[in-house]
Amino acid sequence: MSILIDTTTRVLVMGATGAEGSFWTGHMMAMGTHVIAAVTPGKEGERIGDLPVFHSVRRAIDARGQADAAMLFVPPRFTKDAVFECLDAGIRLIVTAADGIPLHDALQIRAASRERGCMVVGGNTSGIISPGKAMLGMFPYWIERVYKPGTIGVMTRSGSLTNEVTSMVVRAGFGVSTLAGVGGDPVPGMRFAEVLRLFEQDSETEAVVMIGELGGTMEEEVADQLASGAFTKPLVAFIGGRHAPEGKRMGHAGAITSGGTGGARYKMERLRAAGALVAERASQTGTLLAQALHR
Amino acid sequence: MSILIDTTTRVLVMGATGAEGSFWTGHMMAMGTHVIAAVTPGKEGERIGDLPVFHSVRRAIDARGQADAAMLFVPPRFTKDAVFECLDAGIRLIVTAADGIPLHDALQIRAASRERGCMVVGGNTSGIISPGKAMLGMFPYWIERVYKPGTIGVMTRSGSLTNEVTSMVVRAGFGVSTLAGVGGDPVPGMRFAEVLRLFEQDSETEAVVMIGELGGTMEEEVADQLASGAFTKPLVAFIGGRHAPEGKRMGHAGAITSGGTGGARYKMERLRAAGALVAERASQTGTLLAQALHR
Amino acid sequence: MKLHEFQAKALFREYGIPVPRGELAESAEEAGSIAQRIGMPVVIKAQVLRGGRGKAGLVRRAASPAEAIDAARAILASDWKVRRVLVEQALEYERELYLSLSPDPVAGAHLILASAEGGVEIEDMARSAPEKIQRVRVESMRGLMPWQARHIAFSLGLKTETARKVAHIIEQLYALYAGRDAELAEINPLFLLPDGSLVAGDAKVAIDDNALFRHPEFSQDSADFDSDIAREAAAEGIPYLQFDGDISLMCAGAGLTTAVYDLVVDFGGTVANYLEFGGPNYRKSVRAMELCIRNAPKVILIVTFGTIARADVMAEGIVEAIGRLRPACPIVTCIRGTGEDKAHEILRAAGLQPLTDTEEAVRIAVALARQAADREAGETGASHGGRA
Amino acid sequence: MKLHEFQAKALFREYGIPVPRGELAESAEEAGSIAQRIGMPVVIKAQVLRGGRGKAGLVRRAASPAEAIDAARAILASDWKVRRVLVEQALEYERELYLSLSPDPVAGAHLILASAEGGVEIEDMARSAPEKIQRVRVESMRGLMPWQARHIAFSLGLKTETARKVAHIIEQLYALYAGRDAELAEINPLFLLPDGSLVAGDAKVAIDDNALFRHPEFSQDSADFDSDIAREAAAEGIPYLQFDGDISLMCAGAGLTTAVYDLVVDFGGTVANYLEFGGPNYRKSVRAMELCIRNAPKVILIVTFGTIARADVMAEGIVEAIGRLRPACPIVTCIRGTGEDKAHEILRAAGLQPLTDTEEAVRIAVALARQAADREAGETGASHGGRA
Repeated sequence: MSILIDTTTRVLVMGATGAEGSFWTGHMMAMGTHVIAAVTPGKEGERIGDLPVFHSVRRAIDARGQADAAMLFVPPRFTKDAVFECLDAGIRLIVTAADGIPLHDALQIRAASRERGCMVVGGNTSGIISPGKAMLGMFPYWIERVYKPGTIGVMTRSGSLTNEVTSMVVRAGFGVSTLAGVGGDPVPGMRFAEVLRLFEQDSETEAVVMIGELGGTMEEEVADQLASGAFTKPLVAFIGGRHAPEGKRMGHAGAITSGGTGGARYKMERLRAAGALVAERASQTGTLLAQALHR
Repeated sequence: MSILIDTTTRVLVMGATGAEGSFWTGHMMAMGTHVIAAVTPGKEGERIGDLPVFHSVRRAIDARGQADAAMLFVPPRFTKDAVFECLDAGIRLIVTAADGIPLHDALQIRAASRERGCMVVGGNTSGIISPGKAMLGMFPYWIERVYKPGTIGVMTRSGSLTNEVTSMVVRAGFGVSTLAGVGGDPVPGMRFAEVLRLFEQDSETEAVVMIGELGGTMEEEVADQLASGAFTKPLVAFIGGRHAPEGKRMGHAGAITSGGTGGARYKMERLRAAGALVAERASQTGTLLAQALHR
Repeated sequence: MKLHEFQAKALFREYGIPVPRGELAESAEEAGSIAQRIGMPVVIKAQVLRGGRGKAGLVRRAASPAEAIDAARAILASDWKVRRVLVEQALEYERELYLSLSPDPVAGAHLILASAEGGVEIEDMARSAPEKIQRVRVESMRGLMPWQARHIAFSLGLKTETARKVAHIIEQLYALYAGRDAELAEINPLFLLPDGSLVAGDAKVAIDDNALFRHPEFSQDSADFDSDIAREAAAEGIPYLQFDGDISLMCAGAGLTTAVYDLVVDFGGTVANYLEFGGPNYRKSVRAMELCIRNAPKVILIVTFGTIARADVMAEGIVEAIGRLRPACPIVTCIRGTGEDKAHEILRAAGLQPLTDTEEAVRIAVALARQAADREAGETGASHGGRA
Repeated sequence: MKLHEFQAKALFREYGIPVPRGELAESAEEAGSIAQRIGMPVVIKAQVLRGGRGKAGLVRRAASPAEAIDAARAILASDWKVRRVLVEQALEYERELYLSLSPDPVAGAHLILASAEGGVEIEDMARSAPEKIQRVRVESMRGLMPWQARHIAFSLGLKTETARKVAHIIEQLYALYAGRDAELAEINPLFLLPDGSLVAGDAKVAIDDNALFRHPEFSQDSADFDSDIAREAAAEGIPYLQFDGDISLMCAGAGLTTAVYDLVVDFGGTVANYLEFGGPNYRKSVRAMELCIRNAPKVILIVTFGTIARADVMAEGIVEAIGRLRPACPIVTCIRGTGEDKAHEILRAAGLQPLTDTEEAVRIAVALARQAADREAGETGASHGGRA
């Protein structure tokens, strides 16, 4: 099976009664995702299509059985509470789309998920998708053009840029096993290194594309992983922000450097030294992938 | 070996530089306890006899090697912090003598020690002693009269009463393998049931004397343990407060009942029904023990 | 430290938990004028810490200021020694709910209990209809999460808007409980009014004595003690309980004192007071005996078995106390533990018999108390007939 | 949101962290009279958010009010656009320490860094002498424990009394950092004075923008923006960065915009501004283009590849913006994603060429900017000689 999700993953959606939440919940289901319940306090008894709504995660699980994963369309200031509601209910994979989670909340989310061995993907992410199987998040419905099923694992900090890069991957004749958006925040719940560990073990993934950018240390951690031999498949990396001026936040909250570390160039050097194929420009991704897989 | 401590247990003492702390630390060492360091912030470089003092637990361990246990002579309002300092340093057995730990602090201590699988004994306890081997706490130096080495495990919520009861045990010809004072607080860090589990596994313990009292549910938990067959050795119990009026706190913070549960009589009935030998009066303890062990 | 209802309700106000309009009165007249100001009908409630005031007729409804005065007068005149009454608007309600926060010692957590059927004792409901009680455990390191308050509120089967209000009250009650180191915070009943609003009908809050140093805003009120002696003992840090029997217990160690109490009752005696002068108080023999004597006991029974509390020091103190206080009643001593040989010498030198067996000491004390009672009965000419 | 030194020091005062006496001045004269009041010597410090003010000569010492006036005048006249200076007593110190709190994203914790050798950049010290830095990780759910503050303070090799004070300052700095949702709280240097007291020489505090809703006391000060346009963009919620090049980026998606920025520079162009109108702002084409035009760019480059941000909606907005704003410069569009076929129709109908390849779009934009520059150069008679 693919990493993180597949057709059997039992999914609960929080915030599915809002306009955006209900649109994407419908789309998730249309793509084959096995959504078992929606949770919105005060709306128990209502339905979204066939989907029953419950007051709380615990009530949803009591009625519908345990959920494997949760998709959160919940505003940033309520995200910490929603994540803990899911963690406390024993849900082991949580994806949160919220853009703007307070930093200290994000740190607590990260700490709690690590402590319990659970995975929280995001915030500020489009989510995760295993094309042809399941989706937790908001990926295009013109999906076949950029998210064709295949054997390339993709992990990314971006949204639009991922559409751009992945379309290159598809144009080069490849498809995607799973795409995991770890999000653009300075404190993502799940880090590249953790996704990569799953890709390493995934028999359906032949190679991985990482779409990184300046700021933080996630790409450096991946370089360490490669250097230590913990990841053995080909890795193609694209790192945005090569020319970003120091001290400026480039859009994503996490895309900022100071004091010389965390720069895109530094990351690229570390990755190259560790054996990754590093694209200077997004357009090179497909070529490098073909080269890596000897096609 | 005895439960919890023996001659090889490496012990660190916090608050050993105070008058009471230094007296009992000296006594602990005189009884064979392997004390490796004392911790008092601001006193690093000083010595208590041969014992070096350090600013913090971590600094003590860095200098002297890992400690197995810690004895805390620390005032109640600083006890939570001291316990966490020990837990964070990986110390797995902590005894705290403090009488008057705030309830909410005690709850956090209990939660943290459970989460980490560590044991915090107390507060409001004389501590633990394995006569002839080691002591963490404050037991009489005229010890041979009431704490002769032997094969009876003792667990208790009291201090003076324990001297009384244990002297009966010795008078009846028995001795003590380990005595564990869980303390008189409403939220002890370690509960009777947890001590009993250790006595069950201890080859040096033939039978157990429990000195309980009204209030709380610790004695009921022991009754459950007996009833379920989880404890298979003879258990003699004495429960104080048979005539205590409802709603009055009988000395110990934990010795209070309300609403009919937790009364001494109820506990005695539960224990008898589960197979314990229950003394009406402390003086019967020795006789019941002899009866249980067929001597 | 238990708070009075009016104190607990002041805290509720501080934390935004709605309470009925109400004021405290110390006289029947004051109660009348408060009733006038608040508007009819009102409830007059005795401010006492003992349970069972309802059954004792100490909570009364009044439909007019005159009725309020009568009700308050009756309550203030009861043998419960009521000093103050709370005069509160009487609310018409649709439903009574229950909410509480208390510790869970096994888990090291806090426990929220809630029920859509309040107004009864929660212990009774826990036995008779446990399924009507919702429970949520709050991790003590993490504190209450908003989802927990919502989950419990929405599981009570209330309307959405009511459930939201209950969730808010749970959050506020937790804030009070955690912020003030409470060992209990209970709203029973929590009234649901016809207009959909929620109001705390009663308020029970107890603050952890061991955490009072963090909350200088609370001070033990003199009305909260069983007696003046109890108040003085508390000021001295000496554990003390007032009873009305014959034998003053002056012992060291909570567990031992409790066991001695049991033996006194077993052997047919009665206790005048429970007093511990062990632990940090073992040098306070004089003060301890002074407090005991105030009860005019028939016997003072001293039992100790101390480790840190040295027997010789206590014995010296006892001898000094006898010299200074010259108690009218006999004194029975059973002092053991650290320094006991020296202690026994000291006692013997003062003409006391140093016993070493607790049961023997209690039997002697009970016998002496009985002799004294018989003597008194003889002196007053009354007969105790049946007593042996 | 970075705070100015004077704002951070006001917070320090609130949390009981000692700071030098000082006041804020908006003119040289005011600086002089503050210096008079405080007493000599003083330090005059530019209140700017950019780093490196020391090296730029924007921190000056003055031994008299007259010197203070001169120093303030020089600072206020610099090309750093300084609006305010902090006039502070200049302290004689024995030693400079370092303290900071910042997040540890991998552990989901907070990190305390401390050194007995402050006054230098911590990053430099981390490279050159990492053993001089003490680190303690603070669990984010539990918060700082007092023992952690003590351990780190006592591990700095200071005297006992000094270490106790450092421990206290660590606790207070953590209280500020946690209580105000800071992403950084730093004291560098922390002066140790000859009398043994500790005073924060500088103060760096940045508040998490995402948590400002919990802290209404902070408001973005107009002086904190690179430009008026940046301030207006922030008010609109549009991510914006001011540069001084030729090409206005009007893109959707942070990652994509950053990648386009890289390509512009790769291909020899320069950026006038970074602007994102994706995400929640994808209906704000008119406002976005208005902001771009204010930079008088030589080209507006629009690149999108949206999922939720619908291409057709953005295209419509762009056409409307062009109609209303009539930009003087050419516009390059590369709009893809949800609804792109319709978007391309809309653009074509408005006379725009819908590109679909990002690199091609950037190359065209760079070429157009160069043509415009060459044209301007020709018009003004200046020659760009070497440029191809």
